Amino acid sequence: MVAEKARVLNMVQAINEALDLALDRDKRVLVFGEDVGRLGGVFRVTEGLQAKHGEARVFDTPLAESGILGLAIGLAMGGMRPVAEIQFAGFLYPALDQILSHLGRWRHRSRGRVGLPVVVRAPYGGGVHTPEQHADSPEALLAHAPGVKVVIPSSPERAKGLLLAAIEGEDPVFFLEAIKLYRGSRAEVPEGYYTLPLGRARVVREGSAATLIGYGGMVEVMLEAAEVAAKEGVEVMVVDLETLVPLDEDTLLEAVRETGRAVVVYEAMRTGGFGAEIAARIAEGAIDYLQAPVVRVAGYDAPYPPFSAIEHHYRPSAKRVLAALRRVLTH
Amino acid sequence: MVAEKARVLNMVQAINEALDLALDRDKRVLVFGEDVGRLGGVFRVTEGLQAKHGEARVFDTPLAESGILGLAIGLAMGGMRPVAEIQFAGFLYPALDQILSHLGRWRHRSRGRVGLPVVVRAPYGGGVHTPEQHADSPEALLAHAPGVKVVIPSSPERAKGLLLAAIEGEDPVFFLEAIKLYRGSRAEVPEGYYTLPLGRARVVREGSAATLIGYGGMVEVMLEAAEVAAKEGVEVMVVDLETLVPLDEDTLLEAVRETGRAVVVYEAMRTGGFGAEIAARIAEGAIDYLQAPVVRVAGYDAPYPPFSAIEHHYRPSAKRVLAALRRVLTH
Amino acid sequence: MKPKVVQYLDKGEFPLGEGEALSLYRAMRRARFFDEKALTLQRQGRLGVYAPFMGQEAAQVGLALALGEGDFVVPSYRESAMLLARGLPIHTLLLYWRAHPAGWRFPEGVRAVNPYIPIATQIPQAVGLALAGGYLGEGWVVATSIGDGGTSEGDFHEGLNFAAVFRAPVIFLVQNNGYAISVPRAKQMRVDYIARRAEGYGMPGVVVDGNDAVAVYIEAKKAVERARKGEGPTLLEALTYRLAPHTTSDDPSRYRTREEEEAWRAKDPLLRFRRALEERGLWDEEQEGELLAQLEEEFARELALADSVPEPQPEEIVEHVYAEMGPDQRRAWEALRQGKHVEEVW
Amino acid sequence: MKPKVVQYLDKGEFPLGEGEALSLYRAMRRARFFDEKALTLQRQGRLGVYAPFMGQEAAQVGLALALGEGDFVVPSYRESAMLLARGLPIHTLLLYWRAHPAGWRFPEGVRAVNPYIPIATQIPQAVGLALAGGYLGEGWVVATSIGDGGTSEGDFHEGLNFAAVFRAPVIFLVQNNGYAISVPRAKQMRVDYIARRAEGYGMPGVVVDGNDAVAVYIEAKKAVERARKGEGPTLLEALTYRLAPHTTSDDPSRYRTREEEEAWRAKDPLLRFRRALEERGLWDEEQEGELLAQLEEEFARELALADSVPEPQPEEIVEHVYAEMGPDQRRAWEALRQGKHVEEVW
Ligand SMILES: Cc1ncc(C[n+]2csc(CCOP(=O)(O)OP(=O)(O)O)c2C)c(N)n1
Ligand SMILES: Cc1ncc(C[n+]2csc(CCOP(=O)(O)OP(=O)(O)O)c2C)c(N)n1
Ligand SMILES: [Mg+2]
Ligand SMILES: [Mg+2]
Repeated sequence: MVAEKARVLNMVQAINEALDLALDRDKRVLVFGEDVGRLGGVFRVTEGLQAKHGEARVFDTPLAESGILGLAIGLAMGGMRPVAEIQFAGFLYPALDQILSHLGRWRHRSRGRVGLPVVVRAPYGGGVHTPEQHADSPEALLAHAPGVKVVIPSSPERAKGLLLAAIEGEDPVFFLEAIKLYRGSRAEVPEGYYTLPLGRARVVREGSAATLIGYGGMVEVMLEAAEVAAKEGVEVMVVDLETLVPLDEDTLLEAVRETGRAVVVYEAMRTGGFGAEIAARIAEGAIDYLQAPVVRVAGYDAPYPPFSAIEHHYRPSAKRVLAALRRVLTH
Repeated sequence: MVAEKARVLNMVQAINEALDLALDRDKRVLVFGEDVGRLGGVFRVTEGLQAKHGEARVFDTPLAESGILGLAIGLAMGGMRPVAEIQFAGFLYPALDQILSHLGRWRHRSRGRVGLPVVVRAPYGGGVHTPEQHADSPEALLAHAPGVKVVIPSSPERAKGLLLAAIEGEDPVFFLEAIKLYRGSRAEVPEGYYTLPLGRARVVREGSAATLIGYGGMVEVMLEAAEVAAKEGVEVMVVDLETLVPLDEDTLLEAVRETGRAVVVYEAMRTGGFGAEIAARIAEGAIDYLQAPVVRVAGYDAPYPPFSAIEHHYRPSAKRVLAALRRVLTH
Repeated sequence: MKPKVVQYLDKGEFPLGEGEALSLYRAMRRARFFDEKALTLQRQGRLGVYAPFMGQEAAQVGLALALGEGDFVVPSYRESAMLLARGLPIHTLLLYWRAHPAGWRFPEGVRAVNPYIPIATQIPQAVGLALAGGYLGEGWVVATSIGDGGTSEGDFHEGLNFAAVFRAPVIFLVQNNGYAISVPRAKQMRVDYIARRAEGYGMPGVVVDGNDAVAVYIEAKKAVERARKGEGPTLLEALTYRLAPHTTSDDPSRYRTREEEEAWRAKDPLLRFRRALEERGLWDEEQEGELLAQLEEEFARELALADSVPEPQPEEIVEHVYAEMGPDQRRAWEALRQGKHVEEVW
Repeated sequence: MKPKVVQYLDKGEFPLGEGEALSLYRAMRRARFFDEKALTLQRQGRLGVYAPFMGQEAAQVGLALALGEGDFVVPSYRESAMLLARGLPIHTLLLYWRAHPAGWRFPEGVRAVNPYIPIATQIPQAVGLALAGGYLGEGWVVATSIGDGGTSEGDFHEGLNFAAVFRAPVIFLVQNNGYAISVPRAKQMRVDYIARRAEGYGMPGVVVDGNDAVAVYIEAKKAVERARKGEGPTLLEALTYRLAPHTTSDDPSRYRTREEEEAWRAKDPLLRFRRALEERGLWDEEQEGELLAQLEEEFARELALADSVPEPQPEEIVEHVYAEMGPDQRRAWEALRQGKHVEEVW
């Protein structure tokens, strides 16, 4: 599955490579969105793809997200494999009707006849002083849409393999990319084509004192907290969910049962965030093992603040994760 | 607070009366939406209001939900008190951008200068063989929108008072009305103007064996289950949340602490539904009291099925609640 | 500048071959027959909520027959006539309106997708489907349909603009029947004709007498030809009227007058077309009788077929959510298959 | 039919009073001054991401000055010039671009709302705001602004249609600067002028040379007058160009040529207007020098004011979510106020 050679890439480069490989491999793959063509995307994720694969397969759309999703759905109906980019995850909102009413329902409403292999990529999350409404984390909205999958990678090498798997798959997938990791996360990425399975959570650090659970941009935050805790002699387990839907409940529950203590970390607004679903699954499936409250570390119940001097108070930090950890450990 | 006389009304009549009183009381109140004028709404909730209050204050809009929400926001900005109807809750989706990006953010982004006293009413939920996509329960999406309130009444007299409070208030409120209750729920409703406070959960039945928690159309289902359980000698408590946001966590946790066992009931798709938030709050705030898993009874992870012969399997029933109850009681 | 309304029948023009004309009439008659039967079945409790199309047969069938075999229709909920004309079996359509899952799976080979309920969402999807045909070298044309009310939605705008920009081979049929449920045209928009919007997208906009089957058919043919030649989309507005309620749950007497209904009944597209055929000696009472007998027989057969389909099973609720069932669906499926709910089998 | 592009300056026409003309020039000059300062501050790390408007002053200021005192502007992110012309204090605008909460609370009395980031969402809101003025008997007019790119969004369509249906007193200014970030007009739409869409809504559509301050001002005045007389909305398209990057994060050399930029620089609306004033003896080098000195002084004062505003406090994050703080915000607020996070104080 994994190619031989590897080089250090950041997330932008890894995703760019995945798109390039997918375009090479399958003529039905199309890449489109606002500014993805000549400009190569506002984050340069699609840089060079139009020049290489042509304007027919990598193209700019008019500024209309519902149109972009509708176009993707229709193309997939007709047999193509569209990979659409939405410029920022907060701009998925105008497309939510297409997503909630259609993207995830066509297979069900056509009783299996019309499946939609659509991938929608969008940068999400905060931490890098983006303008107002550019730092939203809407994964919970997507996870509550029937029939779609939601994947959020935490590193370049995972991103590449997961994206290729998403494009290969038969179902619609939202692929959310933490803006903070675009250039902030660098790692060895295998060359060539490889896929990583969707629907599997990963234990990215072992530990028996407690279990930290999160995904995407929060994985490095959890690992940082775990590092600090380890210096104090406390070894905590860290779980990267990677795929939110379909959720790998088995791995999640196993990880919590092992330690009996769980902290759930996400950067969206706390109420109604996907961390609620994680906590709910734990409260049902691991109750007999729990020795402490399931604590959520999340954005506050307010919009992500566009106020750069204080925005870091909103997005969960290692310090906040450690405070939560202290709470579950001293309970 | 409560007027003297009361008559038996159904939910449609009670809400109609509330709207009529609000229009009488405050000239800034406007009622609009698709077919709310001459037709009186597809469920007749606005029947007679245009004839009485005039076409300027009760009017039809073009068929465009984002436009309706945008219009409401602008009217509220300018000092009016719009009460918009969305014909079915599943048709809120085209308006989600206005809701997520704006309705709940204006107060925050204007640092308190521009508050939006907008009420959005929409019928939701299943159980009455509506056509495809007419039975959605999108409360979790709204509850995850910053800055909005979400209210779901469970009976005519509560609906009237809560709606009048929502219209009086200074914040945007989603007011979801269970279609099943429109004509299926009848109760004594006080005459005249009265309000019931938002943000308070209610214990609607006492019991010490376990706590059933739900809202809207699920309250009668929980009460039915409680009734059956009582016949078997098991007295369970039933909590009607009524307001999902802001959530009355104190009442919720108190109710669970008293019994140590919780079943959460909602008709939306299970994953990412608002019941996850309830379970998560319990898992954090009542963990030391819990003697059993927190079990969710909800729609399955699929679209609400438009297949009338089998749709009743999707929507939680007293039978399913009882099964969940058995599980938490025998744990 | 007022767009002209394309009209043939009243002007006595009839530029159709006999075969074409008869196919068109038969398909319209068959559709009307279905609509009447469906309304009856619904009253008997043998269908669910039903959206009749009576009065709009010329628009729907005229467009459907203008398409080629490989072309697609992307219909809204009111397009049963269009679906029938595209070859959707009657029993499938009955099962659809019976809210039976078997009515949701259209047979392979039928170049039509399931009807859309959320208004206007089909518009950008139709554009994507049309472009897919180009990528795959199959060059199919797509015809999609929307009501006057639906043109107020954002998706209508986004879809038309996309179609123009990408020169997609799409025909956007607007069946302007004057009402969005109860809301009359004048409260939906401040223009006389929706086709006035076409110019703003850079595509041709054509207004036809939607109760004139010849006009719809001819103009639809032209639009299909343009699309097939790579000249892009057309907005085709058919002025028409629904002679029945919005759906079987609706009571139109609340929002329109009997006089208005009667005036439009006089313009019934089926009768107008039949009259024209009769005037030209292409149709007579006897043929009509034969056709009705055939239709009666066909319908009885198809109804029996629909009736013979077993009741759906509860576990079908969670089937076809994903290509492969996820763990959450699996758990529910196992339970439902055993006649239980998931709460009973934890 | 090609719409005509309204033009005054190049035709040598100048139907403005001296006072009006000078106010217009001064406001444009002041805006440009701000833009240049802002770009410098941004490079110094003293502002956040900034969206310059250079080149679009005539469109923005021309419209702003055509409004009356009680009228509102509903701007998008690029409308700093419009906001300045409407009386938003410079220090507030600086704080806004500094991503400081104090820049988000516009002072009472300034008839402008906060700029919109999600494209086109302002359009239906502007309609509602305009209608509110009618209900309250205050009859204000609303001017809202959008880019060429933004016209592709569904909200643009829904908003314009609502405005037409309800005859709302709104001016929709489209600043057609030829690009949506990197995407040129021809890839956004298949029409030459966006104003062609106006007819489809039943409202007047006017195209002006957006770099001709006189043309924008005069046509905006007419539109405001129509709105105030109850004649409904106008779509006013200003053909213009942004001479600077999309935002300070953008690199326009990736998608447009230096020649194109130079060609437009020659049509700089500020220089063109100044030349016209000079030709008429209404302005000279000395006056320009004086004005610049004033602007320099004003800006220094305002910058100092902005600098003097204390850093925001963490608890401001959860303030103003509701009129009264809910329990979830309260808990967070108490913690943040103590310099802690909510996790530390359970
Ligand atoms: C997004 C959305 N909003 C509202 C509805 C409810 N609804 C169903 S049909 C209809 C009116 C449609 O009118 P029109 O487009 O003219 O089509 P017609 O029914 O006249 O064929 C409405 C409001 C819906 N199905 N979808
Ligand atoms: C709904 C939405 N989608 C995407 C964006 C990202 N975005 C910001 S500006 C812009 C281009 C806007 O172009 P135009 O409307 O022409 O305005 P201009 O920037 O040229 O003034 C885009 C795509 C956004 N802010 N909102
Ligand atoms: Mg209609
Ligand atoms: Mg532009």
